[in-house]
Amino acid sequence: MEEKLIKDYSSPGRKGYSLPPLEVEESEFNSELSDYLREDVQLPEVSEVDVIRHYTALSEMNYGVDSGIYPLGSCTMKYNPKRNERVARIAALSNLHPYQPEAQLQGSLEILYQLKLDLAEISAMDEITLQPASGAHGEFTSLMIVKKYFEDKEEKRTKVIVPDSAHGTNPASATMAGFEVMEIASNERGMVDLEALAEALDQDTAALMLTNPNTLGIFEEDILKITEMVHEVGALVYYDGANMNAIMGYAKPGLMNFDLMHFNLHKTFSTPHGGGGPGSGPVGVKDFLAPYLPKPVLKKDEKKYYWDQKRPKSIGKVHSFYGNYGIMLRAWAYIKTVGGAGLKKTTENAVLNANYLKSRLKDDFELPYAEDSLHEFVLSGSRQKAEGASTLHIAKRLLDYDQYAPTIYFPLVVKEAMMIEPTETENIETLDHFVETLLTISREIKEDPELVKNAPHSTTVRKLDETEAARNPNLHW
Amino acid sequence: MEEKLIKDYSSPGRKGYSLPPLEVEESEFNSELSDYLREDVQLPEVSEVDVIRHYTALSEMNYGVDSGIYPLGSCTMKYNPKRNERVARIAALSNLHPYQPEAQLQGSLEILYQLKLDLAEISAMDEITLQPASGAHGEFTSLMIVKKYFEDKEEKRTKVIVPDSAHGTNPASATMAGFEVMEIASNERGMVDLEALAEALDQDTAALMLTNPNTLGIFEEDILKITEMVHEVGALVYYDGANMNAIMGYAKPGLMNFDLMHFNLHKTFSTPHGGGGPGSGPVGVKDFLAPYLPKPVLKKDEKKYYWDQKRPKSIGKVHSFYGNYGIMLRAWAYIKTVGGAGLKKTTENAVLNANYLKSRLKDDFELPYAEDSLHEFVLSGSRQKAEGASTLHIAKRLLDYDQYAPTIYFPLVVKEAMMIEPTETENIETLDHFVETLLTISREIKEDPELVKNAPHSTTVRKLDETEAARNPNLHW
Amino acid sequence: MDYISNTPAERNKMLKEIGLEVVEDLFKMIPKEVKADEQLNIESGISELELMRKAQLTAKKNKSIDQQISFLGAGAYDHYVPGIIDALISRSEFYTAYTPYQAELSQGTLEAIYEYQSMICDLTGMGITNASMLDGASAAAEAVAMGARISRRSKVLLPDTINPAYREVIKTYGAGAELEFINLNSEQEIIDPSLIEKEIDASTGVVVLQYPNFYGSIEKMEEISKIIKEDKKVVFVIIANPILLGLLKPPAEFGADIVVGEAQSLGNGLNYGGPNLGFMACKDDRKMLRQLPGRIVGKTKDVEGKEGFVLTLQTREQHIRREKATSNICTNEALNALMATIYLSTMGNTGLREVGEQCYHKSHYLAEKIDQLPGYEVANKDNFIHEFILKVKNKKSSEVLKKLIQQDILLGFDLKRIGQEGILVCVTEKRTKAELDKLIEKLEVL
Amino acid sequence: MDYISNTPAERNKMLKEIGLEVVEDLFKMIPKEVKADEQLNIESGISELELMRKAQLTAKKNKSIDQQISFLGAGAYDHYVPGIIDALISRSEFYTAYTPYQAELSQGTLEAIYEYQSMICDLTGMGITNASMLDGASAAAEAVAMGARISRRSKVLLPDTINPAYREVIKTYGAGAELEFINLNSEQEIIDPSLIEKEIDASTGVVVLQYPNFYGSIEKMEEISKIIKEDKKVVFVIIANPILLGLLKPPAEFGADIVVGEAQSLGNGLNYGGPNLGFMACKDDRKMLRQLPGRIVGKTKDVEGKEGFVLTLQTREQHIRREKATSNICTNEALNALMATIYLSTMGNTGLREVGEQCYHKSHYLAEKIDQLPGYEVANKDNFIHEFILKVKNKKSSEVLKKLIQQDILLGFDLKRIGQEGILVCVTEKRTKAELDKLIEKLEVL
Repeated sequence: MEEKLIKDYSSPGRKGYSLPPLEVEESEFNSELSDYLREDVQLPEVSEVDVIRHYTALSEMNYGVDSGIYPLGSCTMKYNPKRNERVARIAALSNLHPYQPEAQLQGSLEILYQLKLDLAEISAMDEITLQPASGAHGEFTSLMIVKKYFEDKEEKRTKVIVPDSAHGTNPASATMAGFEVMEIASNERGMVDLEALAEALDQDTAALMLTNPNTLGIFEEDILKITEMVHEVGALVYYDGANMNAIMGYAKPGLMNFDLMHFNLHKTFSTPHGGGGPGSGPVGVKDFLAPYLPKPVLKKDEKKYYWDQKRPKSIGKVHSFYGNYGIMLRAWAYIKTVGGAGLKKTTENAVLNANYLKSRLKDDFELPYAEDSLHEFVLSGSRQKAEGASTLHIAKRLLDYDQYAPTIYFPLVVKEAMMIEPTETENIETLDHFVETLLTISREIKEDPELVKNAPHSTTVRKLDETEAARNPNLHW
Repeated sequence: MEEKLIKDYSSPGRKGYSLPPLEVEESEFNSELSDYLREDVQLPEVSEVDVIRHYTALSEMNYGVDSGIYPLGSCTMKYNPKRNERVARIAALSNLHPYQPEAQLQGSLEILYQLKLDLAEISAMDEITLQPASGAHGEFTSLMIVKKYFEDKEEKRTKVIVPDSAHGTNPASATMAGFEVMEIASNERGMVDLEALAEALDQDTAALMLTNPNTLGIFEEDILKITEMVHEVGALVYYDGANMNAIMGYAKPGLMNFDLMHFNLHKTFSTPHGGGGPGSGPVGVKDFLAPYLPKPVLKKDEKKYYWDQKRPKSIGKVHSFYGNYGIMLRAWAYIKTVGGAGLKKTTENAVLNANYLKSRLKDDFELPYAEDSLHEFVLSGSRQKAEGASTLHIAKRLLDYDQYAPTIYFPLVVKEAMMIEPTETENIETLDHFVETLLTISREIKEDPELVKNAPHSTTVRKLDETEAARNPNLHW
Repeated sequence: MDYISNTPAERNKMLKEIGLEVVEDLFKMIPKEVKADEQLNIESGISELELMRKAQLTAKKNKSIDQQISFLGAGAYDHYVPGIIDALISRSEFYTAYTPYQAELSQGTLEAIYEYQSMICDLTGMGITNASMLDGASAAAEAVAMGARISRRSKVLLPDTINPAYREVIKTYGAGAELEFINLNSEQEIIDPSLIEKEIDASTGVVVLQYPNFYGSIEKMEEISKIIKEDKKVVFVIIANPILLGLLKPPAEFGADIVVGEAQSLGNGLNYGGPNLGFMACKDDRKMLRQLPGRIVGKTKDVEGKEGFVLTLQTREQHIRREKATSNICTNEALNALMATIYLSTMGNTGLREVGEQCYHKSHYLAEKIDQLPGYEVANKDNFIHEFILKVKNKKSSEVLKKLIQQDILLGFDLKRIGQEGILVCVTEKRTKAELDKLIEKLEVL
Repeated sequence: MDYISNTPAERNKMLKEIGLEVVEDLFKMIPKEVKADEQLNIESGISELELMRKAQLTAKKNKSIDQQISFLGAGAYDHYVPGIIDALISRSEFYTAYTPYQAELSQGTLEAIYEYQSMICDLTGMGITNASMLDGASAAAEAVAMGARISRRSKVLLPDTINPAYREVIKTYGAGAELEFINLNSEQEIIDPSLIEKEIDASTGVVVLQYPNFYGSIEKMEEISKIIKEDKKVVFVIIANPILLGLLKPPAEFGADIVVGEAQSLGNGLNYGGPNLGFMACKDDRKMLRQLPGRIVGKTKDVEGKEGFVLTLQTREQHIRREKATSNICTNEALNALMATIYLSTMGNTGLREVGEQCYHKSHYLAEKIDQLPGYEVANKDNFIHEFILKVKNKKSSEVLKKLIQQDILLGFDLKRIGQEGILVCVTEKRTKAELDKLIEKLEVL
């Protein structure tokens, strides 16, 4: 550890907090309640200075988007505008209790309603729920909607089809919703294999889960055929919105005949990832699925915005309140700032940056799928592995050059995969620098593979023993 | 350079700003004005992301109080509470124009008035001006008051006496105010030599400038005798408030018969130093000097707070407006939070920490003055210099251990001086760690002086060539 | 404004490298039929000045909690949030980072989560915690599903003293896992242990209790625990309010197998109910650990023997196990967990206890005074910690609520919303005596 | 609350190390007579919650600029401040640092100041700049003193078109340096060059002009410059508004020897007039450099040849030269300079120019419309950039100002404050057309 644990700063009696005086007389605990009082806790006792210095030091051991390129494929690590943070901290927008009367919340409800309308416009969906708190939460919500829809139609459908290139959350969400998962292989061009799909589809099929472009960054050119095939057996088609940054303003899931989808506000709409969350995963549906959305649903009449609680066909609630409102404020601020034309320009530049990187890297790293790709692409480190260092090693070596690594070993359909997504907020110098670093590493592997295999060398800790961590878990102090 | 200059990120046409639309029609520049239009400027053209990353990277090449101990003697680098920053950013306290009607500013004026009262109480002075924007500015203001006072009395007094241990700002301020400076030597105990003082004092003497405890951290035990001697020749005694953190709640300059003084809000009252400013240097005076204070002076009647502009004897203004108001807000928040008893406790702990450090270091480093000291103390690196590494080298070597260095080569009365002031916000572990590091360095000098002489080794840049910088100044890109 | 970094000249250079003429060529694989041929029907982008003005104007249509006196709780709590939390989480290395997949460049996030896990274990008395859940309700729902998986039984006892929103979410998730729920009806704000004894059987996999319960009361934890523990297969899930666990015995002492809850109260603001912070802890037991959803951070060593932190036990997770994962949870509430960690570090032992005590004493002061007023009665006056049920006699609760709103007081959560009588009133350490006395006075003259 | 880190037990341990019994023993050298025997008469400390509440309640007694429409300028300007500035200067490594005495641990501050110096040189056209001054007025005062030192002459020509607050501060400082000031009276808001020609003589050391001047007008810079330059010894000081230097010719083009001014307008908020940001630049001339007050950062190399930054030319400064220093300035406005640096980086060439243009066009739109109204006249309508003098006919200016305040409009700076007629009205890029039109409408019906 470069910085010791906060508990190691603890000194009995040291105090970092301040509370107002009690002012009222103390009430005794009656005998029954006093049985429930605990002896003590073992929290750190530290000063405010200790807390400030410790967490400042921890922050310095981290890498964020403000530190440099973050080319994690499928994560869309774009710049998080500071002004959105300011909007989310306006007291009269943030210091709100979820059970305040709606009349006191018309400003916030207006913002949420605008966000709904804009998401619907971007996706060509008809109705939106903002309740899911993450992308996977949105997936689960969507599949529960699918489930409820068929229950309502009194059809028993048990199967959900997922391509082998899908995010792991897709099959996991389907399982949580009580479906069986059937995986289908991609074809040699990295797309859905129509024959495999046809074979998989039957009367038991509830849905196909698909992202488009897929996790290889490749647009499913037969998308209309695919959605048609699924609909033909009476099943639904669900769109995983993780890759919306590839098509905003150019194409819409609704126009591709998807029936429902989720968004990731923390990817497409620039809200910060927070070291792993919070995110926000709104779900959009076509009209016929709207009755099944989680309750309540935000509505508007002539006079006011209100939460419609009377939703007899709803799947129920998926969150204590209305979802990750603070994140929605940021996404709203982003959409208002960038505007409709700006969103399209965003897409163009995200795709341009990715294609530029691909073009500059494809000679030195294997490109398993030659197909045109959009906002991200997948390389393979197979050639380098043969020379002595794997994709994992390359990733770790990148850290020595003060750059974050791409997503590695995903999608599973590519061996030694490196999935690269630069986003539109990186400039050409940063992209060139990333390319040059990867080319340097590729050269290093030829010349001195041990150097790369033993990376990282210059980080605060060197390569950590994950096997030991799992074998003898040490999960708290 | 670890991080290139912002101009080196520039790319023609890149844009990081946003402005609202013009909305109105453009007005032509008439022929005369159009002669004054410039061709172009050479500012960087960068994106918002570029700006964020560049200045984030620069910040990471800096060391602040939140990074660790900052034992700069005479600078009082204590923790800067975050809540004071929040207070200073409340829109209705900060977004105020200096020429708004006073009726719109009663809240702020109340705060300033409370601050005045508290400073008067702490110092036993009668009236306060908040206008000076730094300590040295407060010194200059004080000396102009002295000058004006004697002009008003039609006495011609040209001389200001300054001890040889004084801050350099003292003689410089006296010169700016048009006085001649006479320096007097300290005695062997590190205090004002009363005989030297007696010899210096005469009818030409306008003032003696003194800080107490002095820059050696030593309290002038003859302070009442000193002030009496000065007053006997009709001169005034000015108190340099840089060392207020040593006596708050224990002693008051007013009770020592000082006639006027300045405060450093950025030292004693925990406002941040900002990498060199802004500070705030209020001046307190005894009643008989109040007429000479800079105008306007903050007053209160039954109904309201107001700026008294009618000050016929005032020295005039020293600042465009009312001084560094934003810093005053922070100091006010600090005093309100800590309270009267807390300020005394602050002093106690500042002095305790300094004496603890002195006690632990005095065997290994020469202590030129054995006298009891308060919030700071001065060691000499002479012994170490004889062994091969000077105080400058020790200071640079400290940086390798991620700690800031003490003030060095000041006060001038001590050779190879190291002036150490830990402040009350450091805890014993941090003090012990600092001691151990200094002892380690002392050992290193014995064992491997070159290691110390070539320090720092682990900073982003190593020892920089100051001579070259001064010989061939490169002051802009 | 947009956030495109490259200039037109640079874009052309890049297009040239790719071998294309115009940027539209990048999208030529998209079939015409699905292409959006019109510009998005979203207004043009605005400048920062306009955005801030728009946001401020919109904010004026709200009335926030600090513009009135609020006694609202019912699952979202208005506790003191130390200002240093925002200062620290605003460090961009924290909030603009991703999930710490590359451990060596993410030690800050990882060490903080390890601290979070340690403090949650301390508070709950449990041996294992994950790195956070989406919110209290979904954590409870996942705990129930986990309990059913472990017990291999599908019947779940669900008392009505559990937060009604949580019960709804538990049922939504349960519909996925095809669980059967038995509702238990309370008497006098707590569950009669004999009811559990009556309902529990060989098909019962999970029993859930809330501590303190939705009404602020403490269930007969010991007694109920004894009943549950008679069948070792039954998984006992306790939903706890962590801010009170500085004062109250840890759920582990009542034999909890899984402890979950909402940790928004720990240094997180209200934010209209989100982002919140679900937490989830379980017994230190390999079988349970294998079933625990979500990320976990572990301490390990690097190649030179230096200690460090990694995401561990990832074989439970969806990106490896896919459809066999313990949960689909991926993005969690890491930044909120960091806020809770800083909160607990700042408050420490004495601070957290004092918060609990202040809540207790202030709420009891208020309840006693109101109970003495004619026309009002505190239903659970002998048993509550910081939230109580106020019953209004001879008047409609809704009328009382409405009149007080006009006087800038939010009296509490109207239990009408869940089909019951009364108002759930919450008092935190933030309420001053003057505010409590003002409410008492207003109620008296109403 | 206090900020004492050590516990009583630790304090005892430390006292023991020192060899003392009680903490009071540390102060025993203080003579009884000067000891404060009573506790400070300052209220007890309060908690953060109470502090924030107190601050918020006190703030409510104010009415800030954003709660109304403001046309106040006169030396303090309400320009757009990009939000990223506060995000960046809130990095504690910047704002909690000291003056960068240990260069190797302070490269962030030093490099930023070097950038600041570069951009100020660019804007002013001058060759040398220091690291900042306390504010515009004191910078002007120090420039005058510096000019007198260089010319070795004590007479200073001081037009009345200079900001009156600056003139006061210049005179205060001048009293210290024992300078003689000749006031020059303007006609039609600018100084007649012949007046300078008349007053300048062999004892004149300094001539000061403001650009644009206090009334927003541009002096006859070329003509005056020619007159001044006839005597090479005279030092020409120009006070400039740097935010307009994206649009206007640099003062260097008019032969300025020293350029000073207030850079609050560059990304610094209003803050009731402070902290402000004085800047000071001079010609690239060794003699001038030796006389320049304040800190200067220079680029150099480390022992390995790597470039880096240091405070340089410190032999001018008080901590080395003491009474012979060029100034006593020590603490300056470093953080404000950082804000200006970030501002200029963000705005860039086109942004800064657009700000100037928007100010020009919006203020001229307003001035033209008002000038057309009966009862009002714009005095300097042919010559102003973003500030103009509005004269009110048949009414008292103060009445107009007062009535508009009641309608949430601050029309401007009442020139009565300096004994003149009229109102100084300032329009920045922040004012919207709707706001301008509202003012026009109100003035019309007044």
